[in-house]
Amino acid sequence: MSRPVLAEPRVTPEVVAAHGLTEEEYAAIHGILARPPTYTELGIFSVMWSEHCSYKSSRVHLQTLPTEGPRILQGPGENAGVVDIGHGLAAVFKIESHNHPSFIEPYQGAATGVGGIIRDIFTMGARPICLLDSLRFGPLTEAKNGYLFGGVVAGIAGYGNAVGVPTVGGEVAFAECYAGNPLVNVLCLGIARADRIFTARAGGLGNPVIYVGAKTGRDGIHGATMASETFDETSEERRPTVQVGDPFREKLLIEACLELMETGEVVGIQDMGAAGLTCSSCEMASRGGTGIELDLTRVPRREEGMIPYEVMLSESQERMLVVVRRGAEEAVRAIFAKWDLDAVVVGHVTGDGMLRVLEGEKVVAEIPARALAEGAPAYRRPATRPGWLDVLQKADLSDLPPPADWGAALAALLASPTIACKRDIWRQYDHMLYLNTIVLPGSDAVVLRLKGHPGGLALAADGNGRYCFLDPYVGGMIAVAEAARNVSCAGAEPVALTNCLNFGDPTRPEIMWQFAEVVRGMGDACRALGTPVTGGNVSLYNEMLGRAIFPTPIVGMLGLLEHIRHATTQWFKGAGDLVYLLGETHDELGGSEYLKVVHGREEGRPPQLDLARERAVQAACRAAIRAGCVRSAHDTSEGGLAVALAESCIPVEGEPVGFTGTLPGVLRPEAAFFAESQSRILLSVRPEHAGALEALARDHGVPCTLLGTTGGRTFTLTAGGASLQAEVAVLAEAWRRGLAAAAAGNRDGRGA
Amino acid sequence: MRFGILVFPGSWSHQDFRHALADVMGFQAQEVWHKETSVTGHDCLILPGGFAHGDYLRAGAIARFSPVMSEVVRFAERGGLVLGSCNGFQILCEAGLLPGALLRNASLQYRCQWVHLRVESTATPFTAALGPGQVLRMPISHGEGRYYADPEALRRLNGEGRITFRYCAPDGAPSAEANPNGSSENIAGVCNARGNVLGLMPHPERAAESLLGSVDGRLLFEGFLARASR
Amino acid sequence: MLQARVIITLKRGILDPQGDTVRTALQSLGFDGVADCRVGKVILLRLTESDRAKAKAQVEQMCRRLLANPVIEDFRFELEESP
Amino acid sequence: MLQARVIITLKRGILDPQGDTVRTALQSLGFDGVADCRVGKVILLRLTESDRAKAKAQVEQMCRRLLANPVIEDFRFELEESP
Ligand SMILES: Nc1ncnc2c1ncn2[C@@H]1O[C@H](COP(=O)(O)OP(=O)(O)O)[C@@H](O)[C@H]1O
Ligand SMILES: [Mg+2]
Repeated sequence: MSRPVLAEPRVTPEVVAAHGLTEEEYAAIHGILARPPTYTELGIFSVMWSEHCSYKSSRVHLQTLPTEGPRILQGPGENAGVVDIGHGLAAVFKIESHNHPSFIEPYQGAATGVGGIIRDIFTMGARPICLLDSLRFGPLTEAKNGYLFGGVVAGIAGYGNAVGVPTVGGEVAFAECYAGNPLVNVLCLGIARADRIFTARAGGLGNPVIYVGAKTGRDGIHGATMASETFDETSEERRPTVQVGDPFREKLLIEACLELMETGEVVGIQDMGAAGLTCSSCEMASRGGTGIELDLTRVPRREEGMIPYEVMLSESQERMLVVVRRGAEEAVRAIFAKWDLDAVVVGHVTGDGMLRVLEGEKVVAEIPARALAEGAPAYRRPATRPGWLDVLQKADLSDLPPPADWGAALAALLASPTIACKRDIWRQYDHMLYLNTIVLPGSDAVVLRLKGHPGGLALAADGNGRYCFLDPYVGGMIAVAEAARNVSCAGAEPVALTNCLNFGDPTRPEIMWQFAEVVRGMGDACRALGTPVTGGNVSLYNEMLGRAIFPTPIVGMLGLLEHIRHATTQWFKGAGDLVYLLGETHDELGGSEYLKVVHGREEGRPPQLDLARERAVQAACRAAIRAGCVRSAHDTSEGGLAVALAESCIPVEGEPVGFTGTLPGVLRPEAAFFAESQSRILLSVRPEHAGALEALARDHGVPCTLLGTTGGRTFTLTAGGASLQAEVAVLAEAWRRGLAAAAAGNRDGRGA
Repeated sequence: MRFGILVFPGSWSHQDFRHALADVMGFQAQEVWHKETSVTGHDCLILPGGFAHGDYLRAGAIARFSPVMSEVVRFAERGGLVLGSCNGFQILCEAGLLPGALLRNASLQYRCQWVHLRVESTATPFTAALGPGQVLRMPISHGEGRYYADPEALRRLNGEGRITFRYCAPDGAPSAEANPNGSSENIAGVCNARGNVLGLMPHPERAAESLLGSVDGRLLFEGFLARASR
Repeated sequence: MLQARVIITLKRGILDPQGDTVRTALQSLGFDGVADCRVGKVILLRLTESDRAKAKAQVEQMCRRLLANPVIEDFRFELEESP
Repeated sequence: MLQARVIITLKRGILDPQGDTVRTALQSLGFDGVADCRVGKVILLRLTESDRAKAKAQVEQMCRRLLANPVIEDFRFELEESP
């Protein structure tokens, strides 16, 4: 059944505009080619020079982040970062967003997000061993948000479980600004041999370029680029479509690719993610300093009548492009046949630096690969501090009406969906596969042991959008510091991070200012804490009807444990232990969860952060853990000291442990209980280790305050002349059922 | 004792079984690709967890036609030991080696969590060394684990002592709250009439090291092996 | 071309939580006229066989061997001219 | 009593991995006369409404609001006398 070949539309100024290219960008393209681009070439440029692929608005800022360190084997620039974790092993990890697709179709959007980030990891030669998800939604009281939340979690579960990569942790928060634009960021980590990392480079003249995996359909071709008037009677069929994930095929692809890598025949390999065949081919050529010639008639297709433009721009899932040594074609085919997958030679490596695309005999595109991959313009967009920030920051928080019952206020905080137990989420995820998870989700960081390594890894994802909204520089620092602190509480040394920067429209100066400030804050924190950035992802245009989300950087922190016996959890281990606070509490209620949940206000200045203090507190915590005197370690974050203490009392399952204590000092009670001052960690120790802990803290120059004792059935914290009291069982109930209670009555439909 | 661990496209617990059986317990364990047509050289076959063929259509429905499966049936008929966990249990039911079927969890959600199991019957070599009523702790991880058999079949299974495990509370009571997926009569595992084929939804391989929270999974293997080697 | 439309449903008497959930959800949207709801699978097969009787026999076989599990499911199917 | 039989399938052009896998499985069982296979959902609704026109309007609404996801799915339905 052959269709008449469709004439390609003419490239008019309207068509250029519909591709999201400015006049200057079009002129630059014209200059590069020394002629006007064809329609296919225009499409190729438009995706490669899109914000998503080129980082044109963010690049100048990202370049300021520290990316080097003794453990870094691969920083930003490849599909994922690589960190030397000793004993011949490397950790390969990266985080990526799938926000917009998840809003359109939550299940498939989230599922394909998982599939995409997993490919980035095994592309590097690593076996993916875990996932973490960072999610943001509007309040669960709205049916639509409940629908998105349920669909996204089910989609992550549906894909991750089936593909066989356990989802071992993550985080989720709820706020109004995410109602029209939820965030779905997924981190994947894999383990590779440190001496056998693969890169996405095309080398060796004449080497075959092989397409492996699923067939190509019209999935995900960018809507804006499909101006309808240029199409004929088949345009309904050409509509951009939602991508559907196939975790089964991805599982086969993982196994087949890892098996292929064992043969020593692979020269370069890259997944087909955003911009599919276009991006993978020109990036491999550009990085390898070579060219690639493709014949599109050989590309396996799922749909009829696809034009070159569509084949090049399709974002069909579960596909890879591999360059192997000449002569290895049969070996490749045999391995993929074993896994029931197609492997087709679609082109070869050339020496002329061009991405040349043929449809049979006809050349449909011919572009210098480097111009596509690295030649996109970089913008230093105007950035202005918004005037409204002063009003927010200067909010008077000195005279808050105290709640009738401090214990009830604590219960309300524990039940608020952002703080409540997330078991309802993670029990939908296989989080134990591969027998590595020795600290299950629920504690500050997940801990994985590694077979063939005496130690292990700790991982945590963090990012407080409200802090960044109220002070992006401080918020950026805190995102890094808190992620590192979580990892330190688990007994691991933070060594490197990946990040996903979720922001609004970068052409608005206030958004660009938020972006620049957050990145500046992150960079300062990274340098202070010795945790370089190994890569990440930027997601811009997160807005609904001109209203941007909170600036939301998500930091995925990797920590290294020398020995797994150091793995530590946040829960009190029984009665009679002493509870200490490392660090200090200040009157900092701005941007706090208390202010939001109890007073319905989101304003003030977020807590300040002293990086030297942060570093010392974390070092002291790790030293105490290594010295063997720590029974539990938990950082204080959203909800402050009272929430952190209560969280330590309440295990995910089983009997809670009570606590009685006092925070000495002169703070007013709300600040003592709920201020979110940074650089604080709660440690519980046996009484006989109290002296050792106090000495250690002194050595590190860190304030160390005895708060109280574990045990009993009640939770009592006194401070500032007030007493906060509650039954631990009541607090446990509030915390454990919070999420379900908020989501109840909310399962009706799509809420549309 | 030599274990053969079947690998279907989409299996994912085979590595874990190999680790538990070989690295932790010290047995011989070898993977068997689903396209193989012989299973000789193995004393016990393991059908591991995962999503064979994506679990598309029904869990286990396509895998049961894999070339190796006719050999598994013959092996079982000759009295060879076969254990299916999770997806492996689903495949054994689809293949007719075990009665009943596994339906979507009553919650309609996937469940990965620790559960308690009460040993109901010691009529299979896998539980022969355990005491009836003994409570084990192991993880589950599945979306389709709701055991169903028609009333007549259930009567027979009960009568013949072929219900091997029931989900229970830590004290051994098979309560509704302890049933993670809505299985009939809290059934977590059943065996065939001869007792040499066992299927269970929980993952014994995930409970083989104290570092991971339980070593109860080892009891299924170490018990009968101790006897066999005597 | 012939198309078979195979409909597979859980046997009567087997709990169908999905059906119940859909019914509850419809209810909470204000659709209270649903007395019962069952959710099943539909499988659309485009067949190269053009002889109806032969096609029917084939599909019957496919259902028995693979598509439906007789322990839990009933099936029925119709043949129609494929669109 | 009226029963609505709602059939929900993935839109044309959208990948149906389940359908593809079932087709391959049928093929390897020797059923090579299947040119295409798509897997969808069927929802059987027993309605208290006895007026056909009203029932039809109701079911149409249910499909649009809840049962089908218009971004990726098509639906159609038939009304029949309930068995
Ligand atoms: N979406 C999620 N998926 C999986 N695990 C989650 C998710 N959200 C939270 N968790 C787990 O819940 C625990 C608490 O998370 P969080 O409240 O973000 O901790 P913290 O405040 O210490 O950063 C962590 O162990 C985390 O891994
Ligand atoms: Mg924490």
